[in-house]
Amino acid sequence: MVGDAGAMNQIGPRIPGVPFNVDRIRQDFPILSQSVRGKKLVFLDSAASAQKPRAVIEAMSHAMETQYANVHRGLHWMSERTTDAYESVRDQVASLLNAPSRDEIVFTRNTTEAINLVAHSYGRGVLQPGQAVLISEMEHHSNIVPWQMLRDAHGIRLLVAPVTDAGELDMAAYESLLADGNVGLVAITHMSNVLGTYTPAARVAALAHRFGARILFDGSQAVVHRAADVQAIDADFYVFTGHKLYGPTGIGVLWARAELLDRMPPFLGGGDMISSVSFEKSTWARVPHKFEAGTPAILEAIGLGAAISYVNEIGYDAIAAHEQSLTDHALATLSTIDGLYIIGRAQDRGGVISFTMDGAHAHDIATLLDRNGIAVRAGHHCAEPLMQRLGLDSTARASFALYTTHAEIDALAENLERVRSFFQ
Amino acid sequence: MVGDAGAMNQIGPRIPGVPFNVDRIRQDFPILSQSVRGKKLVFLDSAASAQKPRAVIEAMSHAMETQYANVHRGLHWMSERTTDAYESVRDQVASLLNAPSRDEIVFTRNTTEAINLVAHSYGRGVLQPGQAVLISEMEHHSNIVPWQMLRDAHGIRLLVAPVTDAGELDMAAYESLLADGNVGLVAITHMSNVLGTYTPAARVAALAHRFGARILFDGSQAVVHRAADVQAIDADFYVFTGHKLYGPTGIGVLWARAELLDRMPPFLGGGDMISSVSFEKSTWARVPHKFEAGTPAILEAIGLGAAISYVNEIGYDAIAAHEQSLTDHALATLSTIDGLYIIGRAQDRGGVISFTMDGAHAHDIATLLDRNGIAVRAGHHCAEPLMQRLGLDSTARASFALYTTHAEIDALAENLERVRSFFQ
Amino acid sequence: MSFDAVRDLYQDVILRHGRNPVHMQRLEVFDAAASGDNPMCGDRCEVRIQYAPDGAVGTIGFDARGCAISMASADLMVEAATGRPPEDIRALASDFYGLVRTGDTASENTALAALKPLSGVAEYPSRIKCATLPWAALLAALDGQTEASSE
Amino acid sequence: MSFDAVRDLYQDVILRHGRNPVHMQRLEVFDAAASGDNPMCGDRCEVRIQYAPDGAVGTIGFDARGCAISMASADLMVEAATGRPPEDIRALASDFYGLVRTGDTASENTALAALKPLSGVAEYPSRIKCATLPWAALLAALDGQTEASSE
Ligand SMILES: Cc1ncc(COP(=O)(O)O)c(C=O)c1O
Ligand SMILES: Cc1ncc(COP(=O)(O)O)c(C=O)c1O
Repeated sequence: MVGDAGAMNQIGPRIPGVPFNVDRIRQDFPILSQSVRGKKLVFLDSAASAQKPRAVIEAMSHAMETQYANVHRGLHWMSERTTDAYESVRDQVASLLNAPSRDEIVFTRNTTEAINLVAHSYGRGVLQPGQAVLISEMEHHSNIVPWQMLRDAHGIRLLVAPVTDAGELDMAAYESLLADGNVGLVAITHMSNVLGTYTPAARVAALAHRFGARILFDGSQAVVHRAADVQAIDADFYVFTGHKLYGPTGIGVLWARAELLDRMPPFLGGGDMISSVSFEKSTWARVPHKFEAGTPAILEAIGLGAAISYVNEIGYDAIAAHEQSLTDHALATLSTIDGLYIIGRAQDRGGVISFTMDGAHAHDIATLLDRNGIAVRAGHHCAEPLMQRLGLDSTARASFALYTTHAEIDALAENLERVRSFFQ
Repeated sequence: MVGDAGAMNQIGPRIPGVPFNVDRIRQDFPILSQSVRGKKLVFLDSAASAQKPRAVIEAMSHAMETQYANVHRGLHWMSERTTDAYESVRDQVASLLNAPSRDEIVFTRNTTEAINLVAHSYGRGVLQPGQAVLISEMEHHSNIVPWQMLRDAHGIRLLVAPVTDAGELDMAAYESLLADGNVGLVAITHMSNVLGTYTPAARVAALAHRFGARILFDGSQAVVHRAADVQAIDADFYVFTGHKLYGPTGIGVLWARAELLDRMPPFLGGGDMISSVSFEKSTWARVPHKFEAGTPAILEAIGLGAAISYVNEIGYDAIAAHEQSLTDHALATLSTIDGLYIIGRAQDRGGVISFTMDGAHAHDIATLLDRNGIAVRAGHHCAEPLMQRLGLDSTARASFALYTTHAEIDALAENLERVRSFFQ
Repeated sequence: MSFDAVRDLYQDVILRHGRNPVHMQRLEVFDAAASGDNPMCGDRCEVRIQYAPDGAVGTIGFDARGCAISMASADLMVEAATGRPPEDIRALASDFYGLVRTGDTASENTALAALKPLSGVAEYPSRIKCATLPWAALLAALDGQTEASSE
Repeated sequence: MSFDAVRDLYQDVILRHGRNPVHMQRLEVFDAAASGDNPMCGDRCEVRIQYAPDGAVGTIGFDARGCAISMASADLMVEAATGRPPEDIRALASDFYGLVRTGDTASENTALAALKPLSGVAEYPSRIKCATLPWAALLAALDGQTEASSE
């Protein structure tokens, strides 16, 4: 079922088996030919949000132009077809994550809402006061704040596994926190949005399970760069956000084991998530609908479906190989720049590179680069506690996508040299 | 500030002052020229979700093709421009609702999430156990279930104001519930999605305030057909959903008085809604950002902005006049059909008409009409308690939009005659 | 404009059974009963059964509100299922589900013939539940449950 | 490729003050102090002041971490504000906010001249807060608050 909808709407589909050609791929992304401040756009901020291929843009336009109505509740043709389109993306996502069942896929607005859903529903509905939630030092705020709110509202303890100086999860410390901690749930990133570090997901999950804890992976970054397989890593919850995976904003995904979803009380109440309503008492629809209150992000799901098709057509193997090569090149090139420090040197890392520079604040670096059309991010990257751990206020961050080129990395390096002399 | 973004992107903008011309307007909606089951589409299900004008489709495509990045956190050009585009829609919405301040506009996924936000945050954070929330018998499930969940979690009482046989709010009963009830919050629809009834919002709000209650209006339907003015009706909360107002899915609005938003604790935690984060304690951003956790529905806000511009260009006066004429015509025409019963006969009503027919179940009506390209809805319309009140299991419902024509209503009537003979 | 095209769905036999369901009756004495709900539209169907001494389903009655499709389906179901042992009914139900989902059947079950008029529902995906609602209630009753789980 | 184009923002005076802020010092004795945060980026600025006997702001010191713009702005602020009565400083701040938001000013306040090098920030909306951060802290201190509210 995967691929059909997107393939249909896609302009200039790649021929399967044809080798990865980044120039061809860039033609699928209209925005990449834009200029910024008179310079050709070099977009190295994909970890914040990725650009969208024409297939995604077209899929959404096409739906609005030819086949749109509200879903689930309509008996007429437009509603039936739109329901089919929306629901078929559930199949695509299930297949993307290798989930055992499509009914385990819940659509949310983004990663943030997905984690909040788990924090509210599993957190208050299943976890008991006194139990702990264990996160790591390298989490995004989205995987910190919901647990703090749960701690303060529900009496959960919040434990934090440290990261090593190399920017990897400290496995020994992680294990001893699990051993001592009465941990009900581990919630941890699958790939850091600051350091590029991949967590060894299968080992981390096995340890959590050995100590009786469930485990949630924040796959916001990971799922963009490598295939994620929730069964292979033995996850209990897996979340990601559509806009980083070349899809539109407004759509995210929570996957959870069916038996967990079944035990979880609903989060938001309203239309579509009910089985019956009376003023005295309402009963809930079966999962996943129990967790999708109100009119869902129909067009955004359709856009996400097209994005998944697009990624599948290129293939994760090709994407990972291309991005690995970019990352190696970037690490090598940036290392030669005097006074530039790359933050984190994990063994297993992807194309997200944070750095600082002597005498130049991250903000100033970003502004100077922007002046030449190069978009990087600067700041704490929604990971303030990690910044504290690293003794930093902010970093500049360049991040890569399947459309990034080696030449763009060279342009970055060249301009960073100029930044250095500018501030010297 | 209103209107600019949408106007720029719009194909074939109407000349201001040119009289309302439904044929011209229909050309703005590509889907309206589609066929369904070999027949020309007659879309009379806009109350469930409206079709999208080209201006909306183009605004979203245009953003993805030329100007897109994540908002708020970026220092580079694409991020700054996208932030401007996103934030300027807040101004547009504030102006649409005549809100005193743009900072009172919170973006949500839809009406349902907006009401859940209030139920969680104002409900648990401000309302006290023992206080009551007062709703009406004609609410959508989205304005029932969140309050039931609050009742069950927080010890709030749920009171229900009856509707009269004509399908209007029973004002005397409403007043006496307020007088007796220790009501903290009234949550009531501004226009029924089943009966088409408008509630007399200013009177309803004045009564609530007289008895010390705050009032939330569910404007999902109302804001589509008439200008809503939160200051004129003296509302405390007003919510609506983008996809019914000719905008995309995935975006909704909560407006609330600044002093209420300030008192409300945050609902979802994560990126963008914080001021600072440490593992011990986080502090919240100022409103409205406090309530917008994670990457927002950027593209959808941009689409909503284009929809609001579109509506403003046509003008609520013209829209209301056109729809009033459609509604009068429909009521007159449908009344002549033997054995057809129009449900509700409120004095003040809009273009949403529910009906039943002797010998023909609503489902069968909808399927037969669909066979001839006419889309109507059948069922309980997410208002089961209202159905119980009316002694009905379901109704068929035809609903009108600014693109609906008198000829479409004639086609509906003609086909309903056929349905009648078919089942006789 | 006419409705000839929907004759595939609303065949005469369906219109007849839909209008006047012969077996719509509440059994006052019964061995098992279960209800099914179609939450989307408010359709409801309660099925009551009496077992014969040999364990077959001797009598079936139903009480329902709903559309022509669900009423006709309930009525035809009673005709097709009465007198059969539970395992036959389960097999028949499974064939019937296949029929209404695909519009066709490879089954050689002769009891299915009487249900074939409902095959047109496959063209109208949102109506399939209308046709299967009474069957869901019957199967639940056979399983000793009182509520059919809404699939 | 060069950065000549950013000279509008990073004028020499800014680079100089950004690199070596002359007035970055923590006053050990002070009458009022307030901090400002730029949560987006982790910039922070604390301003301490001593009042002169006539009620004017006699001495200002700041302790900050941040980008060249915010450091330079803090340093230039101290030069522009020292010795002035609070109401003058408030007026100057208001003129300065206008300057960095619009890139220009109609004000005839002569004290503003020294701050003009920061006007280029108007071209970079996300950097305006960097320039206003120290002023927000100073105004908070004048108001007897300890934290500048992040606008
Ligand atoms: C009156 C009313 N309230 C609430 C809603 C819920 O809107 P949404 O599903 O977009 O949250 C609707 C429409 O479905 C409605 O008509
Ligand atoms: C690791 C990680 N987690 C969570 C998020 C939050 O995603 P969103 O803002 O789409 O909810 C992000 C990105 O912002 C991220 O990189």
